[in-house]
Amino acid sequence: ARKEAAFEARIAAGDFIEAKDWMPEHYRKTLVRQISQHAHSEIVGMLPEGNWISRAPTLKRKAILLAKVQDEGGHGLYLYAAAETLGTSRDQMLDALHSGKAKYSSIFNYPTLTWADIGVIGWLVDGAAIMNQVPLCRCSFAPYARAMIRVCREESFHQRQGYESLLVMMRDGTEAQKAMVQDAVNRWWWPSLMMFGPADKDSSNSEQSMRWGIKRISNDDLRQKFVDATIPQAEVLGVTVPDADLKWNAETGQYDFGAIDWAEFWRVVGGDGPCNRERLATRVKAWDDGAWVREAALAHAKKQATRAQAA
Amino acid sequence: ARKEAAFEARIAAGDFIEAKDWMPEHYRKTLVRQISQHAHSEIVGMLPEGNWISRAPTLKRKAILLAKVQDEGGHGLYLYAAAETLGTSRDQMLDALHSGKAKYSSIFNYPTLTWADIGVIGWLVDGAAIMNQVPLCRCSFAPYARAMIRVCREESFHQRQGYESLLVMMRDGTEAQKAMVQDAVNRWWWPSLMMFGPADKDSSNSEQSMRWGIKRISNDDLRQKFVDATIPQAEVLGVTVPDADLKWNAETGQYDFGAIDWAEFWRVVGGDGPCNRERLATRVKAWDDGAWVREAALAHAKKQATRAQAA
Amino acid sequence: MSHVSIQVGNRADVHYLLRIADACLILSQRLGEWCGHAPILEEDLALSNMALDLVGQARGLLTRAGQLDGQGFDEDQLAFLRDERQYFNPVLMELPNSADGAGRQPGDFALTQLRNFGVATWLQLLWAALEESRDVEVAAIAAKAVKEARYHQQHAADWVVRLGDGTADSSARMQAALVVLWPYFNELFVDDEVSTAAAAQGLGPTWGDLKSDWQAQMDEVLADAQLKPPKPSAYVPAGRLGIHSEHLGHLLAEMQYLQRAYPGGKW
Amino acid sequence: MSHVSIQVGNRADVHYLLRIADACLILSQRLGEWCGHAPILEEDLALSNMALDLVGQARGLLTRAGQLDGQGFDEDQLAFLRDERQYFNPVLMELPNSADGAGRQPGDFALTQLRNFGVATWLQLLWAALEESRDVEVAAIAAKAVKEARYHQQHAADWVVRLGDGTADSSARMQAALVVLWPYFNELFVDDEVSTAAAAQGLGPTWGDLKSDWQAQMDEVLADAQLKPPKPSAYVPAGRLGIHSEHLGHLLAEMQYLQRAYPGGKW
Repeated sequence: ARKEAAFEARIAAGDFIEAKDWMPEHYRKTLVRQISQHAHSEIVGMLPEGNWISRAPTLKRKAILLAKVQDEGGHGLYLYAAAETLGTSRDQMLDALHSGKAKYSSIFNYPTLTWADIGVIGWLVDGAAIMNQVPLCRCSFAPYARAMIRVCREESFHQRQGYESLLVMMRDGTEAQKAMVQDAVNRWWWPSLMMFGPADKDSSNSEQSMRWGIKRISNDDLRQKFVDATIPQAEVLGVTVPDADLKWNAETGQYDFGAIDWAEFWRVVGGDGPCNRERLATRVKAWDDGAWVREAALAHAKKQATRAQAA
Repeated sequence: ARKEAAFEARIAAGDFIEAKDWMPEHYRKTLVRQISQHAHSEIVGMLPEGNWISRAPTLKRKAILLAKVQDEGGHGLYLYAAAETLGTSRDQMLDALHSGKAKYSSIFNYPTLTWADIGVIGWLVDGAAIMNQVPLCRCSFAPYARAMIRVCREESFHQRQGYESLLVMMRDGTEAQKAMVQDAVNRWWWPSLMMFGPADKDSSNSEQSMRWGIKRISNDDLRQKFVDATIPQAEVLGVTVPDADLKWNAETGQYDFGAIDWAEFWRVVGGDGPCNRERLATRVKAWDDGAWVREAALAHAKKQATRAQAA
Repeated sequence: MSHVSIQVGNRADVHYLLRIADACLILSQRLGEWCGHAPILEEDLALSNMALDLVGQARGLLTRAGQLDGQGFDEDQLAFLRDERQYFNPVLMELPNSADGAGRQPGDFALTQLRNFGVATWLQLLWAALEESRDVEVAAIAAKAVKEARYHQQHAADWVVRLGDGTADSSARMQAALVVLWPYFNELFVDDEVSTAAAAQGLGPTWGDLKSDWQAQMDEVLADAQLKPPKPSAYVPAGRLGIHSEHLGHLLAEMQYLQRAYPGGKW
Repeated sequence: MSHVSIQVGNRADVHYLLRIADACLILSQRLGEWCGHAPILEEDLALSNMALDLVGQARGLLTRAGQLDGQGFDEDQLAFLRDERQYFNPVLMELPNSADGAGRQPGDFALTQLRNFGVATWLQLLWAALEESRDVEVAAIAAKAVKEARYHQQHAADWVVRLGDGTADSSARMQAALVVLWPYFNELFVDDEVSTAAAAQGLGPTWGDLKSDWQAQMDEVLADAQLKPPKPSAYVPAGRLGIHSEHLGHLLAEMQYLQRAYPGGKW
């Protein structure tokens, strides 16, 4: 209890906690859950984008997409590493993903139906992710904060690339391309707003996380910031968002926006989204089909070690 | 020996042999080999054409191709049935195919690279097949002869359809389509000529088969007939065949044509053609992957029989 | 024929017919992938034959939809030159032949037969209702198609029972396929303004009209096959609104390739 | 950018460069299929990274080939608007990631790594030779690419040894992959007028020039991996003459789809 008090005092003072420091079990568990969920999101997120690698329309766009998906895998790698400092293993975390115990970001349960989806994911989905993640760069757990600094830098780059690719289509493209972009925005807008999680009044984990300095800004505040930042970008782009209730509120200096379909949110989070089954099945299949490779690598390493000893 | 003499006399008299009739073991074996090889060719032949079902350029052409491939499967079915009258089973024959003991027509070891290949296979490959098969309608073994009558009727239909599809492209198509047709003819011409088998002087099985009335016309004679029938069709079509030595011989009333690359023929027959490994692997995989289906069908039939007995 | 993408208009009757036509067209495309890869030769024939029947049905309805749309589109323009979001088949039809989405060939025979059974049961009821259509062209197409669909249904039902009540392995495969396909069947019976308008004008039934008969026939065969219907899923795909799975795009890339790559071609 | 198919001329230097560019492009396309499906996350990264390097190499060479061809074709026109018979990669590159041709994903990791090793060994020797090219643009591309190819070679070699000398199962898979790929390696070293002309003008080595070094490096790693080279095959694929396997057409249908379906698009 003395340790706990000292810990709370450090948090209150704005200190950063390192992996070797003492921490309450619930703080540790909360972080493992959050960091591994974030890591899982990165690797599941490779699937909807990977779906378009074979069909990227130019070699430049193919290269950008390959680099981006690779970055996401990289984020997964160092997020798993950050979680491992808390005493779990990557295999344990993957096990939790594959058995359905661990979650990943629900946004990846929507399909990428056209090439414009790739640009819109960069713009809106990465944009929302950054909005969520920038505060995490000041998270009280230092390894996570350090990982997030790097992640955010790369995500910003992806977000700009996504936006730029849409800009090319909207400015210089054909009518068919413009329609494709608008359609993608229509499909991704609401799911992007849902990425900030339930409304504050319905958010169960938030309060403790705020107190511990894991979370710094509330879901609804982040969502509002996102809308305010994004609508002007939509105007530059020349697309609309599918919300009849959206309008500038001169009084608050913010955009008012329509009601989110929370039934859809909970349905998709709960497993009944368009791609839930397939995303998980794909990851499980990749893992299961790769078992022989991992076994062989282990067997070879043992042989090598034995030989080295014998020599 | 008396039976053998009687059999030879019947053959000499032009009689047809039925499955229940006595026949020499070698006659039986020769027929099983030839009929099963023919059946195997039909089912392996479904693969190069099946390769284009998903990409047929119009719904009419897709329907024609589906119907054609289905006919080929049907030919396979009744050829296997004809061979079964000689005391072998379909499973035994498939076993021989899958283990590499039995052959199939070497023409199917070439790939279908463009849509025009589908038309050219109809025109040249089916054309050559008919030329080979029409004499078999008078084969001394009656079940085979009867099967061949039906096969030839359908093959003629396919041959006309293939030729017609080429005619549409050559008459009404774009330059790119015409080039595609000519390219396909260039690739399939020589392999089609090879379908008649080795030159008579190198053909080991022919003599006995001729005597027994299984084979009625020699390889070289059939090949010449094919060239003579096909060149005028090529002229109507507006394509050339890739043979600098081809010319009309007014003396013989036939076309002289260039030397066949027998080294290629033997290489492909021997297993080193472009698709040999894949064709066989595909058939074996289909068979192996389908084992559980066949087992389940058997298990269900047994259950049904038991239930019927109990009732 | 031009190669530029086309867009159909908003007429309810056109959309109603395209939803059926595309269902036939896209399932036909999937079934064609089996050709040469089936577990027994008889099934190479049966699956190709069903693909062929479905293409024929699609051709009739596409032609009719093109006439009603009034922009002069023929069956091939409608089949090959729409963009993905303009295909209106239920998502069920475009799912790959194997549940995990991997592997074009040979695919999962259990899933293939179960889908065929579900679709043929639906089509058989639909065609029977469409025989009464006020649109005589549609009624004529339906009169021919209903016989085909009955045969498809019987053939697939035999396999569903054979595999469901076969070995332990085949039964597990069928049950797994049932779990995968179950939510996608939902879409067959969801009504909206398109189907209610079609019913109102006597073009054909609402989708919901077919549900109880479908369910009854399904239940009977599943019972014979000793298969357990999974729990209902809250997911309702929206392929009929042009919102598909990630699989359709790959299927269309192949299907449309020649039309796209050889503009102005005559075939 | 227009969407109509293009044809390159007959210059030997253009064909020589396209044979290399297409090798990089098509293998890159195959490696991209692994993304999200690899046995370990590190390989999702490594295979995507190799795909990315190969795309970069292809872009440089396509651009240069377009300049020499003189018809004004840029990298994208060359990558996306040729017909199948105008792609000049060795057939090796277009083979699916799994030996039996079935299953886009995840594919056979043994075959993938063995092919990567064979190709990277070849490219590493080729780029080293091309650093001496009289064509300064090609030499500059080669100077960057040779480092990438060395890394690819090392990475793939590690896997070939690890899997070849791993478990009985992994060793059998590697040996099976070796049997499948063996005849396709033949094509890498077959000379004709294109490569001899390129050598004569100082553009680059003949293909045959690279054979003995390739064989030596291959033999060494196969020995470390305890794998037995199969008997030589008499089959020599002719992808460099534009005669491909049945796999390339399907790959191109996907790869070219957007360019074909959105004529005049800006991306």
